[in-house]
Amino acid sequence: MTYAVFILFTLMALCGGVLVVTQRNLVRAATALVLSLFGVAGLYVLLEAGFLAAVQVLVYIGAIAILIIFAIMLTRRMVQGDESGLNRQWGWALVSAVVMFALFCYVVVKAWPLALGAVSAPAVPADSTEALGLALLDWEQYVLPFEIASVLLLSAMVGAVVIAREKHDS
Amino acid sequence: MIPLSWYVLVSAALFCIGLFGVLARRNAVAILMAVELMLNAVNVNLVAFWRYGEPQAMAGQVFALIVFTVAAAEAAVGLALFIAIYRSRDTVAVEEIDLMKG
Amino acid sequence: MKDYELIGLLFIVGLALPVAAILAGSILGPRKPNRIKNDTYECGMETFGPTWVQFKVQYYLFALVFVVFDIELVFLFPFAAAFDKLPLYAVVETVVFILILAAALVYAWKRKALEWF
Amino acid sequence: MNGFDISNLFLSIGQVWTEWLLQLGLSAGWVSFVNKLAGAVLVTAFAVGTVVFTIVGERKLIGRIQDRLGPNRVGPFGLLQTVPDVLKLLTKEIITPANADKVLYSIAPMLAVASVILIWGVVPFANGVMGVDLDIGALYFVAVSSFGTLAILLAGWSSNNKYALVSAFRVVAQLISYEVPLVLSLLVPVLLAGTMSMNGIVQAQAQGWFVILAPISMLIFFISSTAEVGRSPFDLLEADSEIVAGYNIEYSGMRFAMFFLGEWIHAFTICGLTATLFFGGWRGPFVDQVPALGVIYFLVKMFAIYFVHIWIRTTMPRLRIDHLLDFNWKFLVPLSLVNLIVMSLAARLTGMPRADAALGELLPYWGVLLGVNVVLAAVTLYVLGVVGSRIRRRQEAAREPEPAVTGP
Repeated sequence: MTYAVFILFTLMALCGGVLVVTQRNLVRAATALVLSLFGVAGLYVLLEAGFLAAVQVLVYIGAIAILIIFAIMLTRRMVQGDESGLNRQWGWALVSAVVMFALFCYVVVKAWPLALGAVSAPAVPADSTEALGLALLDWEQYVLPFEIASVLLLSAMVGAVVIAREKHDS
Repeated sequence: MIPLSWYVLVSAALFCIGLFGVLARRNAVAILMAVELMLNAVNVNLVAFWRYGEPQAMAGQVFALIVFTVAAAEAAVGLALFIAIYRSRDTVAVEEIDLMKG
Repeated sequence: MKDYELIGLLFIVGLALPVAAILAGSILGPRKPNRIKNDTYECGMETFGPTWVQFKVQYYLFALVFVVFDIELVFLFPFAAAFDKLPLYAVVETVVFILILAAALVYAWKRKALEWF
Repeated sequence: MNGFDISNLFLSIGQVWTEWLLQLGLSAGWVSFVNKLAGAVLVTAFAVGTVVFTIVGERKLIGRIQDRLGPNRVGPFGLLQTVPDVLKLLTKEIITPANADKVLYSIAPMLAVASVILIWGVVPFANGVMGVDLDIGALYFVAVSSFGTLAILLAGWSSNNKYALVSAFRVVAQLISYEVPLVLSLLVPVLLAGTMSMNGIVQAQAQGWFVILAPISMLIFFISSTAEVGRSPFDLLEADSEIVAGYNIEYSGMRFAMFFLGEWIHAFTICGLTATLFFGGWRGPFVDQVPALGVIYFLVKMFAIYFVHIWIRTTMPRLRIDHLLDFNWKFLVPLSLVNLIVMSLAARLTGMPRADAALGELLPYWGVLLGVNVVLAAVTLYVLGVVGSRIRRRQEAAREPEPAVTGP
């Protein structure tokens, strides 16, 4: 049962991903991205990281996907037209991606057994969101990344507003 | 439970799809979407290793959260750049915005 | 993980309901398409030009500010869930976090990114 | 088989049902699956069934408020009005515009319904009577809602209609804007309860509802959730008295009905959430002895809040989109940020007694939180007054005619 669900979410993530990189119509590609991200959220649930699954849906599907669709609408002209969405070097890109995947497979299979069954992992904390909150705000753990995240967001917003704002003559 | 290696393989496949997209797409926004795929592959890895490594320490989840933050910041600034480029050059095809090539 | 089984089933049922309703509607309803009926509905005017027109950058700016705050909320949820076990200094850290993002809001406000022209 | 114990009705029914399934010869795994499927179907049926009543109820009520009768032809007092309405929608032709993006066009209405039904998975009807008590319940609600936004954007884009697209963009701008104060005010009950689980939040309100401890958060949540549903005075997307329709202009028949259904479910769903988060959910007298009473208390609270919703809907004029966004970003968001900071500091400094502490221990805590809220409200009103009068003075100065220039 778990395997079936795993395969379902994997297929969603990978098929969505393939559609993202091959669809010519960009809004459709963005929808495929949503599908793929939803599959990844499902994988998080299987990994017992429910918090991250919800965050994935909230941030990626609720915010970033919408931002991307808005940006597609703002840069319209490329989307129509007969030309393919891929550039001239797509053959080489395919080769390098496949080679890369083969390398990954080699390394992974070397390092960890693919065999099913008898897999065990330590238990997750009973309330992992609370544990996450404690770890994030603990003086000796991740409080610096936590604060830097807000500075990063501030600078991203300042930068993006400066870049995207239209210059008003007058 | 599903072995760790399966998750790592899924993540590798997702990463390579994203890599292909980054190398092969013409549209800058599409390239950004492919980058998001790659970031997601990284996140799957982080969470999988958190789960099978040391779930009591929340390092994997904290890292994943930071990756989310970076992804959002990158999308916001990147898309703003594309919009600005589109406004002045009227295109977001990456071959046509290589001004720096001299 | 067990908890989410019901959520998955609910999603399936929640999708099955509209699918069933739309199927029933398409069986019970008439099906006589013609060119005028399938045309874009603009109160009788003929459409001209491409539909997928270009939009104002203002929409993007709102989405941008929203994305920044969305991420902030993501960080605040673990804080709120762990609140009853946090010491005072942790709360102060979060206040600093919120204030930095409030500065982002103030900046967007001053640069008129929040105006609807 | 155990005796049918009335004090915990739902547990008993569940036991009898499970034992019956086991006697049929199903294995334990299948029984759990069937139970969960039954739970999902029940939750969906509740959500859809309630719509049938709220549509008639709301139409009658709006009629009364506007000094007319409302539906009164079908059935006694027009109570069966929804039946012919549904039949009419069922027998309408489902039109797919020739230029539409067919796939996305047909997915969008389904997503719109599924996203609101999913919310009901975590709403507690009574102690333990809920779809599933997720430990991230509150965040789950926020995450699932974002599907609805996506559905609207897809509907507007795939229709291939300029007006649908413009409307979708405006609606999405409104929805994502109001999501920020919504979630910021939602965080206050979460941090007062110290948990994101919906049932945990209700249990933390054993001694006092959070509306007493955090009235400002309740108000912000109420206002922004009204905007999330897109009801008057925030119904720019519909504006049925002004424009043809919104993002769903190209939809017809059952597909259109699905958007409609999703919107109606959403309307009382957020009332249920307000009841759960701020008004003690299923809490009420004797609920610890007879948990079944919780359902009644919950429904009564939910419909009471729904009544206020309808009341506002019928009495408030519609906002303009720039006012709407200004109100959100320049008033609600700063206020909810300040509110969150103040509430978390106040709750931490007063020491947060456990929910089951004695009343004498709780009273100072409540007093401090309520006092903080009152002070914050007073300061907000004062600042609003100062800013408002300054703006008014500036406008009046701008309107003053130039002194006439008299030539020599």
